[in-house]
Amino acid sequence: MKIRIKTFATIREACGFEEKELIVSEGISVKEVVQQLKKSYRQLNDLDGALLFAINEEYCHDDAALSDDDTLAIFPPVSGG
Amino acid sequence: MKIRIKTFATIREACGFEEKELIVSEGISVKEVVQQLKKSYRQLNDLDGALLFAINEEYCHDDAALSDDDTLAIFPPVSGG
Amino acid sequence: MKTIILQQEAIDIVHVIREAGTDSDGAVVSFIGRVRNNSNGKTVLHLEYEVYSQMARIEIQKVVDDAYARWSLSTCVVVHRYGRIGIGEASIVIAASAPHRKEAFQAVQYIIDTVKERVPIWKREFYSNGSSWIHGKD
Amino acid sequence: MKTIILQQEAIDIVHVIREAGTDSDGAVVSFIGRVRNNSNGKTVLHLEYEVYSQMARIEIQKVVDDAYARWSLSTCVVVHRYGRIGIGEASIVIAASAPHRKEAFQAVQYIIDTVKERVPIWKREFYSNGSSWIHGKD
Repeated sequence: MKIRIKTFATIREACGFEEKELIVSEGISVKEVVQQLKKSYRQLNDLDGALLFAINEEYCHDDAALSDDDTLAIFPPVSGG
Repeated sequence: MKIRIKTFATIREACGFEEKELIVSEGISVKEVVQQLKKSYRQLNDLDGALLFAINEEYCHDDAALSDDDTLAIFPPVSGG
Repeated sequence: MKTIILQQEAIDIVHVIREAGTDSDGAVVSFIGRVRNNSNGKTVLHLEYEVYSQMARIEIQKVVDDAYARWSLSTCVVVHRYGRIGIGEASIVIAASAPHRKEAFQAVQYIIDTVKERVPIWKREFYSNGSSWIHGKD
Repeated sequence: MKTIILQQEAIDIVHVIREAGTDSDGAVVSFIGRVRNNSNGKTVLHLEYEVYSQMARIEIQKVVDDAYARWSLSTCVVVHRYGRIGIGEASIVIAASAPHRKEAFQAVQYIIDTVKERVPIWKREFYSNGSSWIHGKD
């Protein structure tokens, strides 16, 4: 199945892309996607601090399962306001 | 000695004056001035709720003693803001 | 910078809020007290505030000084209007700035609470069939 | 009335505060978050905010909905700016009105605290010799 990855702030800089489509196996978890990304984007391993995740603009845990056509956003702790 | 009385809001309406000079005996207390005023301005007796006092723009208790040329303000609980 | 104003004219809210804040301030908190169209179930047409000007100015100054002693404020503006004030108009505007927001929030709340407790100003509500003085806190 | 805006242009603070308040409201409380000229001992030249727009809008809406559920607000406006923001400029403006002030104060504090916790926006500070991303609360 196909998912879309969006990255922001330090994660965007570590990955070098803002948005990317990925072909992944059915029912893959957020955590597994991140493990997969860490192989291609080594700088992701250096980022200290928790990563946050959202599927289709909704916060989720890293054990959440992805569905076809989902958008997974990966980003560092927020600092707006 | 001579003092100046200022009244506000319901007290002003009860007394019918905003400001008045009064000749009083040396060392008179606020409470005694009020007792004196209540004889001339009967409506003062009808006012429920606490009266507040200030001598020369500073809050005081009703046992405070007045000095010559003092300004005594008499008013109901405040409701600004 | 502390600014305290008592005035009969409408309050220029924009000006008050623009006055507050320096380049080292991360937060400006403001409070606008407005005249409501109802009070205790009655329809209010307008208000009138009577003020003991000399003393009110001194008392507001004390409240602002207290706030400065308790929180690290950079700027604080308090404008209280008196006389006749229409529905929806501001009777008081307070704006305070500080490096961090918590202090600005606490200071503005303290100032409005304390102004209502001790500044010699009295509110009279006007209805279609009369008026009444308001005594003490609302 | 709930208004939520994300924008790159400077925030028209006056407009935001004027939007808040109805004739039955006695209180309008506003918070202006400003860009400070210093942070952790460093001189800041300007900031840049990156935003996940679609999600940020949803999250701010949730925060405002929560505030409405907890306090009886009449109006609430939240404007968050993103992109490059200069010293002294507003990054966020929140204004809420309610019949009584306590609710308006609590709601605005809740909204700014919660926006800072969960709305996907990231701040980058620029100094004369570089920049750094800020993670988490300040």
